[in-house]
Amino acid sequence: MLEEIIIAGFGGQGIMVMGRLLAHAGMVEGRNVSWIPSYGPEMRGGTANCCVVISSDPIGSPVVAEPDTVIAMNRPSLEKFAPSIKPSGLLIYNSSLIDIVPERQDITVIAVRASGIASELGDIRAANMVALGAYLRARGVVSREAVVDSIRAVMPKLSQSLIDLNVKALDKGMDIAGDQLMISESIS
Amino acid sequence: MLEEIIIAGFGGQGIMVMGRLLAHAGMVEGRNVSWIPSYGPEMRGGTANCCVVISSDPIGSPVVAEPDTVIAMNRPSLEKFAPSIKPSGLLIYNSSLIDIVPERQDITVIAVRASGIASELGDIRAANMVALGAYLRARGVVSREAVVDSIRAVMPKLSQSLIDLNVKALDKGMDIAGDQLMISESIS
Amino acid sequence: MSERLLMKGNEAVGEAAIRAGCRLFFGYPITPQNEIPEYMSRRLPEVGGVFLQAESEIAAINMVYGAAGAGARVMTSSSSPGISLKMEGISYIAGAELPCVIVNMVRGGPGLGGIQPAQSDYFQATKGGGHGDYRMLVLAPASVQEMADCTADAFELADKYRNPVMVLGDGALGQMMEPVTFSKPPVSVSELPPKPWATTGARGRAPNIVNSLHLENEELEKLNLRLEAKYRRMKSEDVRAEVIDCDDADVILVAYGTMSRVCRSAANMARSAGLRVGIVRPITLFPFPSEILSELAKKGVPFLVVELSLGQMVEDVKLAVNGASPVQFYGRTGGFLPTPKEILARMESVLKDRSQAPCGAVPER
Amino acid sequence: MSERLLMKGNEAVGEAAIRAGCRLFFGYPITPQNEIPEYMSRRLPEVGGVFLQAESEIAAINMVYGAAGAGARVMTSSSSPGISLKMEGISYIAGAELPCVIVNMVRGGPGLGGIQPAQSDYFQATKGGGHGDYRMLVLAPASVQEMADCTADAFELADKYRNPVMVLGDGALGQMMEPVTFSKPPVSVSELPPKPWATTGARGRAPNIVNSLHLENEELEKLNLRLEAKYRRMKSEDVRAEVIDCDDADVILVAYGTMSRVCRSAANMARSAGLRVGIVRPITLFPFPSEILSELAKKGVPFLVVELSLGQMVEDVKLAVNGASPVQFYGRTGGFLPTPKEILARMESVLKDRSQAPCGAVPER
Amino acid sequence: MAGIKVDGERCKGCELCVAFCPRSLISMSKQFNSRGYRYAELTDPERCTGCAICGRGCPDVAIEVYR
Amino acid sequence: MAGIKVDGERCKGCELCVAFCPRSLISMSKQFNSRGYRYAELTDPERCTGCAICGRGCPDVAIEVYR
Amino acid sequence: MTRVFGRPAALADVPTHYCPGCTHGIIHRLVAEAIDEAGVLDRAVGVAPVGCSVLAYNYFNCDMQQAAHGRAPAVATGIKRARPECVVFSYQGDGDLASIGTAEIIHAAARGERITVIFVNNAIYGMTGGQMAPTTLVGQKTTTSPRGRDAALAGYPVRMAELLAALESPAYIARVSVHNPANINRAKRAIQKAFEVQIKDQGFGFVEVLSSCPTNWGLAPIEALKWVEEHMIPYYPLGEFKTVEGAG
Amino acid sequence: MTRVFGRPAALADVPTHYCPGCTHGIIHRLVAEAIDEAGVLDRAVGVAPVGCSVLAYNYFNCDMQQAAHGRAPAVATGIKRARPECVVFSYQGDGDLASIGTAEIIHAAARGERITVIFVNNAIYGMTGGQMAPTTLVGQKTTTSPRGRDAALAGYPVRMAELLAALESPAYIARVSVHNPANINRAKRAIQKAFEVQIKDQGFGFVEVLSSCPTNWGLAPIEALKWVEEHMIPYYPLGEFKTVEGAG
Ligand SMILES: Cc1ncc(C[n+]2csc(CCOP(=O)(O)OP(=O)(O)O)c2C)c(N)n1
Ligand SMILES: Cc1ncc(C[n+]2csc(CCOP(=O)(O)OP(=O)(O)O)c2C)c(N)n1
Ligand code: SF4
Ligand code: SF4
Ligand code: SF4
Ligand code: SF4
Ligand code: SF4
Ligand code: SF4
Ligand SMILES: [Mg+2]
Ligand SMILES: [Mg+2]
Repeated sequence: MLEEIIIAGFGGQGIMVMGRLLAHAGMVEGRNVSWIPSYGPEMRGGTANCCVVISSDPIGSPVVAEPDTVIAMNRPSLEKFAPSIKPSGLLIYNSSLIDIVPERQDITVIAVRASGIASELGDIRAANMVALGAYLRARGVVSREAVVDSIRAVMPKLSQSLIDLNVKALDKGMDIAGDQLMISESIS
Repeated sequence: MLEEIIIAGFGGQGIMVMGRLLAHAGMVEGRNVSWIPSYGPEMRGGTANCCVVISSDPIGSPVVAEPDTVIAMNRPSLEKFAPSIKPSGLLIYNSSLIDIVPERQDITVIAVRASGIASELGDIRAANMVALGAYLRARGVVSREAVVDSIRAVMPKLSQSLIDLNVKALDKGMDIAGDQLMISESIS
Repeated sequence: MSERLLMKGNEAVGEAAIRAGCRLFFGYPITPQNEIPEYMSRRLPEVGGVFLQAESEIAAINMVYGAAGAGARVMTSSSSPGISLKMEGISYIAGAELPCVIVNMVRGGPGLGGIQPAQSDYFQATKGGGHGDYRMLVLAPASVQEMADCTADAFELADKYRNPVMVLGDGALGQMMEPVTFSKPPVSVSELPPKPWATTGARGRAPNIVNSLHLENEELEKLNLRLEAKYRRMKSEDVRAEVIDCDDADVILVAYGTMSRVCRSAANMARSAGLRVGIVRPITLFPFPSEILSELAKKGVPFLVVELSLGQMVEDVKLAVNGASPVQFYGRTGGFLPTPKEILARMESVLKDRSQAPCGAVPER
Repeated sequence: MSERLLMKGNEAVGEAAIRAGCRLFFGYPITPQNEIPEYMSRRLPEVGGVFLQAESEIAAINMVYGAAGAGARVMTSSSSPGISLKMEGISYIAGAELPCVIVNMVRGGPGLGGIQPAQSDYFQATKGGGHGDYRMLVLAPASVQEMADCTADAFELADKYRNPVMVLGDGALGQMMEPVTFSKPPVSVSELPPKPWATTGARGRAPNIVNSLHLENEELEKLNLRLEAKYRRMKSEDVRAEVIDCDDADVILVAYGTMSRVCRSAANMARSAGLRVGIVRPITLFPFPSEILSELAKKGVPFLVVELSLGQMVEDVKLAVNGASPVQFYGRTGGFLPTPKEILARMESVLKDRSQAPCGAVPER
Repeated sequence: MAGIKVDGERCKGCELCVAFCPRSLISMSKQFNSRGYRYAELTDPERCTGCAICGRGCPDVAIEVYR
Repeated sequence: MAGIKVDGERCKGCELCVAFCPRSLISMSKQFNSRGYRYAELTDPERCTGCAICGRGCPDVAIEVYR
Repeated sequence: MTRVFGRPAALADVPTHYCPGCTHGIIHRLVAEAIDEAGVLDRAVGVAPVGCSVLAYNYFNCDMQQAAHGRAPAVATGIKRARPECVVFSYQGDGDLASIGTAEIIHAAARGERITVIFVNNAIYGMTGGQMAPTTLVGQKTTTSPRGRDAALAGYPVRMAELLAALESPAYIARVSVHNPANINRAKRAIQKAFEVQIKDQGFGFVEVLSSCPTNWGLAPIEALKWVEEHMIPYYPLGEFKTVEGAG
Repeated sequence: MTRVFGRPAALADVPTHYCPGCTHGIIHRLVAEAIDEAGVLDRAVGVAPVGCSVLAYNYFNCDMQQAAHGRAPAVATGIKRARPECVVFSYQGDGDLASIGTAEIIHAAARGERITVIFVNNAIYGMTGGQMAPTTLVGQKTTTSPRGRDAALAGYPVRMAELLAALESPAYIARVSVHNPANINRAKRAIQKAFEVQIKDQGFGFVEVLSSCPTNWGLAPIEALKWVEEHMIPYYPLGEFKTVEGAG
């Protein structure tokens, strides 16, 4: 089992946390995991991305060149990373901020109104959890429980109410992905 | 033809100049020459020495380990370098400042009252030239003329009167060595 | 805490150092190692230690000199340009025979270069980028767990040899998170063996002097010979390498650190495709595992050395192999990590060259 | 002036630099190279140049960076600990592809070490003591005349390659006096080829940028590959070595600089005693004369490498020879120069080993 | 008559101009530009004096002022 | 009664004590010591006050003062 | 309508990488305006530091060199000594100039080097992610002073303008701020003077500019400017600390 | 008769390598006396510089470290932070402290490091044979300013005591001289104070001592002392530039 994921978006969209939650959940479930951020000169509002690898074997490069999955939270990220997804891979994108429709036909594509849903839930910053939920549902590499358990470890300062919000966002994302996957299955 | 010389004494006794005069004279006469000072932390009154090599072949090490000739201007220098002289080599020493008599029997030894004679000539600083004169006479590796010609090149700021004094000291040294060599020859 | 923690390599270094009894850290910010000083600035005061941000890398290494000379377990960390600035200080530390740990999270060079991972400071680390005949013991971890383990070992080895020890990582190892376990109990600082040579105040004994100046040739040569004997001892007692699947190998990959992980993926790919690939992963870069390589070379099996540089460790491999089998090189720079596929392609060409070249001939890199 | 002058090696460097069109010198005092800055401080103002004593070796090398970037022929000099401090700056100069000349009058190390001659900065000079994949072109003169000639060449080669060039001497070469002749007419500074890349003020052209930062992997790799191509070009166009009496040799001495002079005396002694001894004297240490050595090694003749260090160039010799013939090493440190007799004794033992060892085997050093 | 021209793509939405305009004539767009920032807009062009205070305070030289 | 003791082997003949002694009681030897220096000598022991000014001014701590 | 305000010629028409509201951008523009107004664009040579302004070599329309961390004054010295006809300036942050580059700035000033130094003091290491600088205020939290700077451990912040003014040689030394329009204008004037003393061969010119780092201070841009006013200026008083006869 | 003056216990009973009449010797003795009198010999750790006093590690009867050129304050910092109970001092020349080591001394002072620094200003690089130092006077001839120091080229000499006094943190800063008996006594007092502020944990103590270099100045020892008085003191005024409540 080897899952290589790139998560990308604007700085401030919680990209790094998504990745760390995934990696931590993988660790909790006994997998080999790695997480690595893109790092560079400090710049707010620039793009940021991270790579997560979850594997049953020892992990080679933590830097992912051809991901199984890309989660793109803004348009530049979609444009940059969608082409590198492996055939039959997965693309999840934040359709609230991305107005183009990805062209690739050889991958599964899930559009999630992540920012919109998060705003509706009360905090736009939870958009990352919506997208993460979608991923969990679509891929099933780690369990929802492992992710929920990891929230405290990854964000020790979060208040209970924010945790609740994040879990709600996660579940919402899972629901949406579930719906879309059903549709696409019925189409294909 | 290969002549390796160590000249040693207190700082301020004109040790370096003696060596440079010799090397320059050798160069004037078309030889390969090298001169190298001992160098170290600045310290007035410490001991100083330099090595001169004059050779018809290209010169290997400029640093002399087993000299053909040692010119010792004070006692510590004599003690340090006399033992390293090659068998049949030459030792010239400043008997004004050195009250011991060198023990080696396998070398030629010339005692020169260099400081005393220089004082008598009017400037104790010319002691080096007295010793150098002795060397010229004893070894004949470079000519008196080449040394005299080199004075201006090596000490461009010297006044004519000091040049004259130096030449006088040189000649005095040559005379003394001549006398001693005759004696030692007649003894042996 | 022997639970698994998800930590950055840089943080693992910090935690491991503290658990190894390091109570002093002197450093200066530079990407991609900033999490080390940041971690130390949070954690050291909690254990009664001192974190000091020095005015420069040079000041930091000289503070390390002072503290090491005073007998403390002490560490500094930096990345390539900052490590270059420490060269004089490292030479002094080696010359004065002081134990300390220096971490280099290598980034691309030369000059300001870039901030992505690289392995182009191998020569500097292993041959002595500073002046004079000295060596550091150099450890090259390949995972966050090893970042922790090597750091802990580094303190022990530094004290064992009274010599600076470098942990040579890279941007990827520093920035990535992986699970890490600290299984050994923390070192008790007060129970560490005493250092009778340290400058702790000359109470009831003759003064101690920490020094690397020897104006007499005899004295300086004596120091140099003592150092050489020490380096020989390192070679006989503390060489470390991981040797994987080399017995039946048609080709052996040689790589360290981050690069060795990718080679492992490539080797697995190759084995699935029926190509028998072995790996030698030096863990100590100095002392270099030359004997392991020269032993393997006797069979004439070709080596492919892969580095994130234009070819540095490859020289040590060639020196070890000494013409007994072919050695080829593949390297990427600028922050690129070669992919397993790239390496696979190179391996195939090594094998092709091999089948054509006369036995023992070494293709040019 | 094509007369013979009796000059110190350090002075010859200064005079040669000025005659090569160097009008800027930035330096800092350190024994045994002080006569270089002192000479420059006297002479440069006479030719309209600038001598500036920098606040440190680091400032000096960065002033060199600035002046070189502005298109000037510029030089700095120092000795071992001071050169270590320049490592970051040299890496920057190499990365920004600036031409300049750096003189190292090596002294004993490590640390403060001593002030007597040594050759223990060979690795630092040739493998890149600074971070990143870069190289200097390194010239190793062996006489005062060559100190002058190599310095003059250094400026030409620096401009040819837009690369730092190091003149690697030692305390003996710097301090000794020998006859020297400046036979070529002085370079006319105004007639030197223009440097269109230099920062001279962007009048009527796009701005020039002197830089070594490349945050994009692609860009940084491009720089590294361009540098590698340059170093390959050096290897094909500018290798220099003196090969003496190697045709019939039973043993070949390999030595550079001051050490090669003593080897010459030893070889002469040996020949008189009926022992056929050849000498290879690398003049460029990078690019190293590997082909000359590998060619000679084909005959299986043993090499004895002699250095004023614990063994550095010997690695390049072994890499060149690649197991084709035995390579032994003899070195002294601390400021000692081996005597011809010492070397002779070593040669005899090489020959003895040789007659016993199986062909091609390499005795350990 | 005076006015300003904001380069919406250069603007990073820092709102310094909003705070600096002595007449409070600047506010932020509802839209994002392609880099994800809301950008400055002149709300009441009639009242702009062309004093250029906004421009001089803009870290990104995204404002040109006309008079 | 007071006096000084000069360590003739330590003395480097710098003559600072000669200049510093308020009573000008110190002068230099005719002899050289083994390192080639003339050394300081107290010329008129009777008049020495033991003020130690000479000692405090000696860079080589070659003078001990008694009182 | 004519354009009464816009991009100076010396400032390249490219987007910068600075964070939103970072006053590096304002200071860049002031420097560019000073170059324009002195009419020296075609003989100006700038030196970019290591720090957030490292890419300044892309932002000025004149010849530029990128210098090693802290060494910009030495690099500028090399350029100026090689090309005395050029107008040479360095642009440096507080980590660069007041920490690692202390020796270089002090000695460039002590030599009275004919260069202009723009010193951007934002009380933090911006580029590397907000570590403590020598200029970090007592109590200020940074990633390497997580409990706030402790004077007992790290001493008091260094006032570079005052320190350099203690030297004999420098011609012009001032501290300004860009936290509001009025101060931006005053900053401009000081930067002009620092160029003028060079152009008139009067000596070394230095302007310390108090600047904001919203990102690493964790403040909105406008809050950050208030922080400059309320916290920095009381410790770092504005003014001219040294000036020569006829400067400006 | 009892001995009323002689070698302090902290000063090793060995001949020094200093030139005849070099006041390094006097300053060594004063430091040793201060250590004796404070009763801290068995917890003193000294740091020797690179310079004529490099061998100071042989001359003090306490633990010593030899530091790289200019880095003695950093080395002393490392020692003090590792062993706060030790009394740590550095002994440095003007090339060492005021040139290559500028950043280290300024930041040790700025941190208020609990160390004592003895700064021997002889306006020249003694050890290496008389090159120009940052402290070399205008017009003074040295081997690298053969026409005399030219302020237009090399700037004006640096006054380290005043420079450090411009910082907030240091506890004690003074300049003294040892060119005659009265000044030697005053120098002693200042050195004592610079140790006291450390011992009392009040902060950083610094004494600049004007010293002679007869060898490289080309003067007889006593002439050299006159030169200190007539040429150095007018440019380097003596006095206390900073002191804390209750110092000394
Ligand atoms: C020798 C060296 N040390 C450290 C660094 C890492 N580094 C990059 S920028 C920087 C500090 C920048 O801070 P500052 O000078 O205050 O500029 P700012 O980013 O705040 O504008 C540092 C330490 C480096 N590149 N080189
Ligand atoms: C890095 C380095 N640079 C230069 C030197 C050479 N060096 C030795 S002593 C010295 C200067 C000494 O001058 P100063 O500090 O004034 O002490 P003094 O000898 O005058 O007492 C220098 C530059 C060195 N050893 N190391
Ligand atoms: S020009 Fe003046 S009035 Fe007009 S928007 Fe800008 S600040 Fe406001
Ligand atoms: S100041 Fe400039 S960047 Fe900031 S919001 Fe206004 S126009 Fe945009
Ligand atoms: S103790 Fe006083 S009186 Fe006696 S010799 Fe010394 S200085 Fe003169
Ligand atoms: S002061 Fe000391 S060294 Fe100098 S002459 Fe007097 S006793 Fe001798
Ligand atoms: S990190 Fe700070 S200084 Fe750097 S660009 Fe962002 S706001 Fe400006
Ligand atoms: S060179 Fe000068 S400072 Fe050094 S010992 Fe001699 S007189 Fe003293
Ligand atoms: Mg800053
Ligand atoms: Mg000095």
